[in-house]
Amino acid sequence: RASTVTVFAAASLTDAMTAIAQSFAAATGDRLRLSFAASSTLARQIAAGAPADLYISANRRWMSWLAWRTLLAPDSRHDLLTNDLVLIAPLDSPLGSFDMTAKTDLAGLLGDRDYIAVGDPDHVPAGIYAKQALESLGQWKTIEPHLARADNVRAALALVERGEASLGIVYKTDAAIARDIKVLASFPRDSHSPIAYPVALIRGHETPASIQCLTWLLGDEAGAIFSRYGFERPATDPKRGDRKK
Amino acid sequence: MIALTPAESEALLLSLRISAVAVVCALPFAILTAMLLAQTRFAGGILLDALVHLPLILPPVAMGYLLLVVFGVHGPLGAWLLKTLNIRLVFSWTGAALASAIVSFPFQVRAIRLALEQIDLKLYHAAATLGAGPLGRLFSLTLPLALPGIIAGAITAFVASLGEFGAIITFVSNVPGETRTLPLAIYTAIQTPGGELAAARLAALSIALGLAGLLSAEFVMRRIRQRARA
Amino acid sequence: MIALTPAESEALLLSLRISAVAVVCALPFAILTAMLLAQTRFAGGILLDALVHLPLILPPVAMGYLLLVVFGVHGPLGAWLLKTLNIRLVFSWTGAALASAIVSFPFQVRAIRLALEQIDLKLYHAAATLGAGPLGRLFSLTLPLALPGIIAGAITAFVASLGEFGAIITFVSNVPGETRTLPLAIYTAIQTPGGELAAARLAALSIALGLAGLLSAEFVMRRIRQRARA
Amino acid sequence: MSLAVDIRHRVDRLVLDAAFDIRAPGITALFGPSGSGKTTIINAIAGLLRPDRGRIAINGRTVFDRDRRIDLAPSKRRVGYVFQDARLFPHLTVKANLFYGHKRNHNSPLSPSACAGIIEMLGIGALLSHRPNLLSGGEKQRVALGRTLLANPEILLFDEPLSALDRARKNEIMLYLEGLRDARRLPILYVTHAIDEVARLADRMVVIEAGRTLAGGSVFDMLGRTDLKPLAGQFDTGTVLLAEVAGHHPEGQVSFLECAGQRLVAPHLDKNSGSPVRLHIRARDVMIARDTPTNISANNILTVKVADIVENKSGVLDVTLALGDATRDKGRAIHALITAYSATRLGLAIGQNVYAIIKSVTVDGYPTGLVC
Amino acid sequence: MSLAVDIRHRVDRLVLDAAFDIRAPGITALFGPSGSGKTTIINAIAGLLRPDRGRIAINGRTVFDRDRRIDLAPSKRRVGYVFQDARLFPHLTVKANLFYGHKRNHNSPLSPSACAGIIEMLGIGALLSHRPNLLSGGEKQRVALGRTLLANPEILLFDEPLSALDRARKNEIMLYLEGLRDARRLPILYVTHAIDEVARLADRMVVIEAGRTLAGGSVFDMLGRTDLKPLAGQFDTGTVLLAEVAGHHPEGQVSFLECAGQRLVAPHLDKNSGSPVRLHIRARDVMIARDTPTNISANNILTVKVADIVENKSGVLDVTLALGDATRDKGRAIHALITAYSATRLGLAIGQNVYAIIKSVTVDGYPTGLVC
Ligand SMILES: Nc1ncnc2c1ncn2[C@@H]1O[C@H](COP(=O)(O)OP(=O)(O)OP(=O)(O)O)[C@@H](O)[C@H]1O
Ligand SMILES: Nc1ncnc2c1ncn2[C@@H]1O[C@H](COP(=O)(O)OP(=O)(O)OP(=O)(O)O)[C@@H](O)[C@H]1O
Ligand SMILES: [Mg+2]
Ligand SMILES: [Mg+2]
Repeated sequence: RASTVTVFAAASLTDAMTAIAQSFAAATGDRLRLSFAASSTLARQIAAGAPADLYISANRRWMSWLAWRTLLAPDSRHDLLTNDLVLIAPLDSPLGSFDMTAKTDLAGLLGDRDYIAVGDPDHVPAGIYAKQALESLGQWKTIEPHLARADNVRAALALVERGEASLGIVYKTDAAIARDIKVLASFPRDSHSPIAYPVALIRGHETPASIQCLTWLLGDEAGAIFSRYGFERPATDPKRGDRKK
Repeated sequence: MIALTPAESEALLLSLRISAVAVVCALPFAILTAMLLAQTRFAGGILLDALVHLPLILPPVAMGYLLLVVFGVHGPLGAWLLKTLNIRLVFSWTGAALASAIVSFPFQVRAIRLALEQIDLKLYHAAATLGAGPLGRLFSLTLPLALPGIIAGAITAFVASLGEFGAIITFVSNVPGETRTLPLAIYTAIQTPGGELAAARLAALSIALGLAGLLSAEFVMRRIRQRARA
Repeated sequence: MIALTPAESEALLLSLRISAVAVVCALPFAILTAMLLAQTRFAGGILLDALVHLPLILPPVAMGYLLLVVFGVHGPLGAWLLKTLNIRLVFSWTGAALASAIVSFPFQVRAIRLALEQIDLKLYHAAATLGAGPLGRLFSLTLPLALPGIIAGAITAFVASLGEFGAIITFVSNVPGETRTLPLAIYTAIQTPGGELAAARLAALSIALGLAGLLSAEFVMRRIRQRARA
Repeated sequence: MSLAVDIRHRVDRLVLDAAFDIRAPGITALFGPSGSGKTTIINAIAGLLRPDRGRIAINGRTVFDRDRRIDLAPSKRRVGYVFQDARLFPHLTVKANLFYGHKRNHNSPLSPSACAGIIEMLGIGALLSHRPNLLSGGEKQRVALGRTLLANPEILLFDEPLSALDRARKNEIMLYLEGLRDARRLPILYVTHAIDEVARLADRMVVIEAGRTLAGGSVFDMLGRTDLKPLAGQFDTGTVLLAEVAGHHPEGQVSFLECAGQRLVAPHLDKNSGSPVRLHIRARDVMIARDTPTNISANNILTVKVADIVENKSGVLDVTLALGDATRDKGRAIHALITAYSATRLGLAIGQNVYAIIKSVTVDGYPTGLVC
Repeated sequence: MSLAVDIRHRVDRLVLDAAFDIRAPGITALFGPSGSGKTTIINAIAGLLRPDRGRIAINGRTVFDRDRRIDLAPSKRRVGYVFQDARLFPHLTVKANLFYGHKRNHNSPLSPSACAGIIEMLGIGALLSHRPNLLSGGEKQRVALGRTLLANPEILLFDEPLSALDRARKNEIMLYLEGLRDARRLPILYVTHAIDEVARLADRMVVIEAGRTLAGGSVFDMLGRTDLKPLAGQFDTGTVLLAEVAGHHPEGQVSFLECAGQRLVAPHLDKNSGSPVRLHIRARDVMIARDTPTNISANNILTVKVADIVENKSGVLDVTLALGDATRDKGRAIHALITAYSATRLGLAIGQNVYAIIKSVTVDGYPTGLVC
């Protein structure tokens, strides 16, 4: 008898998870019920008793926030995916691609009245990573006044697509599919803490179906779908315990 | 237009249901509140007024969060509802309707109050001497005379419900078939790279639904006005 | 209450400025639109009505995106504004005011229209025989008699502007000191783990501002009504 | 069958201090200049205004008593109020307006035929499906009147109910009100500026000036009083007399009446012999002769005695003419308004026995009221 | 100085077909039962209603002509309209209401002293700072009247402007309107149900019945016509005569008038010898004698000839009495209303020479109007 597993997933996973749900249903006969919203929103809903079985966050903060409230099933938390941060510009930008180092004068690439679109560094995961990267590259102080803080990565991307912002910092996955933009440079992986999409079972929801779903998500079949959308698995083998956090 | 996808028609019907239920259920309360507010003598008036407008003053996300805190299964009202009536609002379309109702409540109250305040008190005097008590006056004068305001309020609330996003997604999340209304579907589509076309289709659906609501309200209003002039 | 942090007072003043400018600038257009709509003869009425309500029907995010497309530097209107007047709306508080004005426009129009439709046409007849032309009647009758509706509409719009989030953040993004209004600040706080207290403080500020608006509107309304009864 | 009012109220410039007590059924005219407080008094009786002090009792029921904290809701007072403005319900048809009170009267609803009669009398049968706001001024007033009459109240308060009506319609409605007064024995309070209506309909009269009840009493007395100076010019001085039908002309042309031992001829009255009627004789219509006039069209030649001569206004005298024996028929007098010029010419003096000449067509015999 | 109306209009039950042409200044009474279309006609003249067909010209200016597609805006027609309902602006003070039109009249604004005079005449000086909705019915009507008069229009349209006023105030206002008629030479269209007002004020009269102009002409003729059957009961039959002041009593008690070769005595008129006055003599006030009466208070004993006898209503006859020579004074006749009973008693017949006896106090001499 088919069962339904409810997955709360960060909004940036919308297309990937929708594809995953189809394959999962085909493979197991079970259905995935998906809810996409900001990671923070989902976390708060879970804390308020929303009946989610699995939670996939776009960053570690909100996963940890739930963990501290002992709302996660013990030992069920894994880093599911990773991503990269890239610098983008509108297609008609005069800038060409380059290598990002500590010497790059990002502010110099911007005009006086120009903006660089990012997720809000106060709460949007991509923005938080961007801030770390800019800090470690020593650019934060000069760039900060030029930040256009969007409330999610897609909104930041839209600002660049529309030519409002002459630069933008987004995930590689978003940049890969977007039109009207070009990737100027990737941020060095060590310029920010590793980008991770952690997944976990919600405490009290450790049903066979949801455990099966978690396992499936960590498996190769799912990995192939994720990579189709530009996501990568974290560096270490998911089968080994050290991806556990 | 190309036929609707199942997801689209699901979102459309859900939006319609949630908005309609929200408006209809809130209406009696809106009328009551407007009547209380229209009586200037009522001392707590300004507090009630502020309470009614709260969903407008606060950003929808904050409103949704507040609802989550109050009506979540661990919240004071939510726990009580779950225990005594076994009603769980979070994550269900009824919760979305509640959020819509609360967020669009001020529109209803404002319009009805405005209409109530325009009613000539002398008509009440005439009705009273003809033997109509407070309840009789309510049904024979107040409600029919405030009807344009009631309709205007209801339609604004309906239309606003159709567009309500922040409070719903924060309160009841974004579950297809249960709480994914048109605006949430639009949001979801926008989150998908290349989802602009899907979003535009959904927006067109929204507009069509809103237009249908506006049109029917206009139609009813014209009939009322014509009748009053005949 | 503990003193406001600089960021808080910045957001507060910005919200106040944006909402006030949005309401005041939109008011003449709202009155004009309401007058057009109140004349049932006007054929394109229903289309204009739909257009006015669009910001309510569409989710704010979609509205913000639409604004971006139209008023962005590559948008038809945005390009023109930039070229001829050197005005750039995106990322500036004027853009936020525009978004607020458009999103709260339907509230103003609805209320004013309702008030206009309640005015007794016979008074216009009296005014006309006393030599008042269309413009004279507008200023001596229409506007003063619709004043309760105008105030009600303006205050609803003001309060709604205070809470406007989705369209602003999408259109002009969240730039501290320029476009980070109270709702955006609240949103940021809520999205931050442990930001509840900061969010609550900001929400209290919002509510205080909204309450001040409601109170002053109530005060003006009572004076009008008293005068009319004296 | 009674209405007792004793109220004090202050609002803005108006200081109301009104007291009157009506102990019999019938019509009481409330008379006074514009702005004197008539509507305010009626509002207090209906319960639409709470007076600062005093009490009001309708048919023995105390509906308001400040000291005993009684203040019955207007809807419970069972008053019928025809407002000075028609005050129709704009959203209801004429028919729904008319039956608004009728439908809410569960104690003593009028019969359908009585309702139909009222609607026919008011000539508004063709308007039933219309909305009020396009009606003509007189049509509105008639619908308002009908709405109140159909509710079949226990007391009627009329604030200038006939001001917008033409005389033919007015006559018809007054006939109906007379019937109501006689048949239903309702107390009726009636505000009007038309002395015709007062003289014809009213049994009693209360005169208001600047918020105060200046005088009150039977119309028979009040219309003859010349001391009500503030009312000068307000109404025709005249007399209302009680008479009895003595017989009719065989061809029905005129009726013969008996009053204070004198025979009077009036236009035909549709009343049996022996019925009481009231006669309104205006002072302006009474001629005085010292010789018996002969071959004159006037049918009424009364032998009277000059009881008093008062200057009414410059050049015009008000002559009081006693009918019959001054002791037996105390107060039975008529008034004549003549110029000082003719009084001098006639050598008129108090105590003289003279003839009062009155044309039949100027004698208004009510309630049948032919010429008015 | 003129008003030409010729319009056809159909709305609901009302089929309007009105035509009249007033070529001289003065007051024209619009007379007709409730619902006959009086207000509708006035609305058309003011431009508040667009007739289906026809034309309207005010003082020679064509303000409406369907065929020539002329339709002047109401605000440009310079009409002064006193509405049947007061229609005051609720948000303005009485003062602002009063000066609403005055302030907008840039061509010929009234002088401040004239404005003050009107306000004093209307007795509304104490109300200036008030808002309209608490005014009494009569106060509202006076403010509405003042508002129109202060605007100093070129034509006045009055829709029952005095219906809610007491007689003293009415007299005062009518005096003012008479002055206006004589001094300003305005055309005035005046709707009323009160025949007193018509007889006193109007020069011409237009009778409307069910939307059609039934008759129109000088008041002198119209008030004497007995053929206007639909108006039976609408107004007192009577006569308005043009007379001339011949002299005054030395003590000022009465005035002597000359009319059709006969001498008349009327209450004192404040007019120089030789001035024309109009006399309203009601048929009900005229007595007929076959012998010369002696020693009678009535001052007017006219020698007349019975020209016609018509049954007015059951038992009452309308007797036409020709004054003077029938050929020279064509149409100079008065009417007497007497009972058939007395006609029989007197043996009255057409062609007889008889005496018409009229009390001075019943002769209303206008425009000074003492007794009315
Ligand atoms: N609520 C009020 N506040 C202030 N003044 C009032 C109020 N009600 C009545 N008045 C004033 O009191 C006076 C009496 O008013 P009321 O309506 O009783 O007069 P009325 O005798 O009915 O006059 P009319 O014959 O003109 O209708 C008026 O001058 C009116 O302006
Ligand atoms: N716009 C309209 N639609 C329908 N019927 C109308 C309209 N205007 C007037 N009538 C009707 O036409 C008739 C004449 O109306 P009008 O107001 O001219 O009468 P009136 O002579 O002024 O009567 P009153 O003396 O009662 O004021 C009435 O029966 C009225 O109901
Ligand atoms: Mg009154
Ligand atoms: Mg009329």
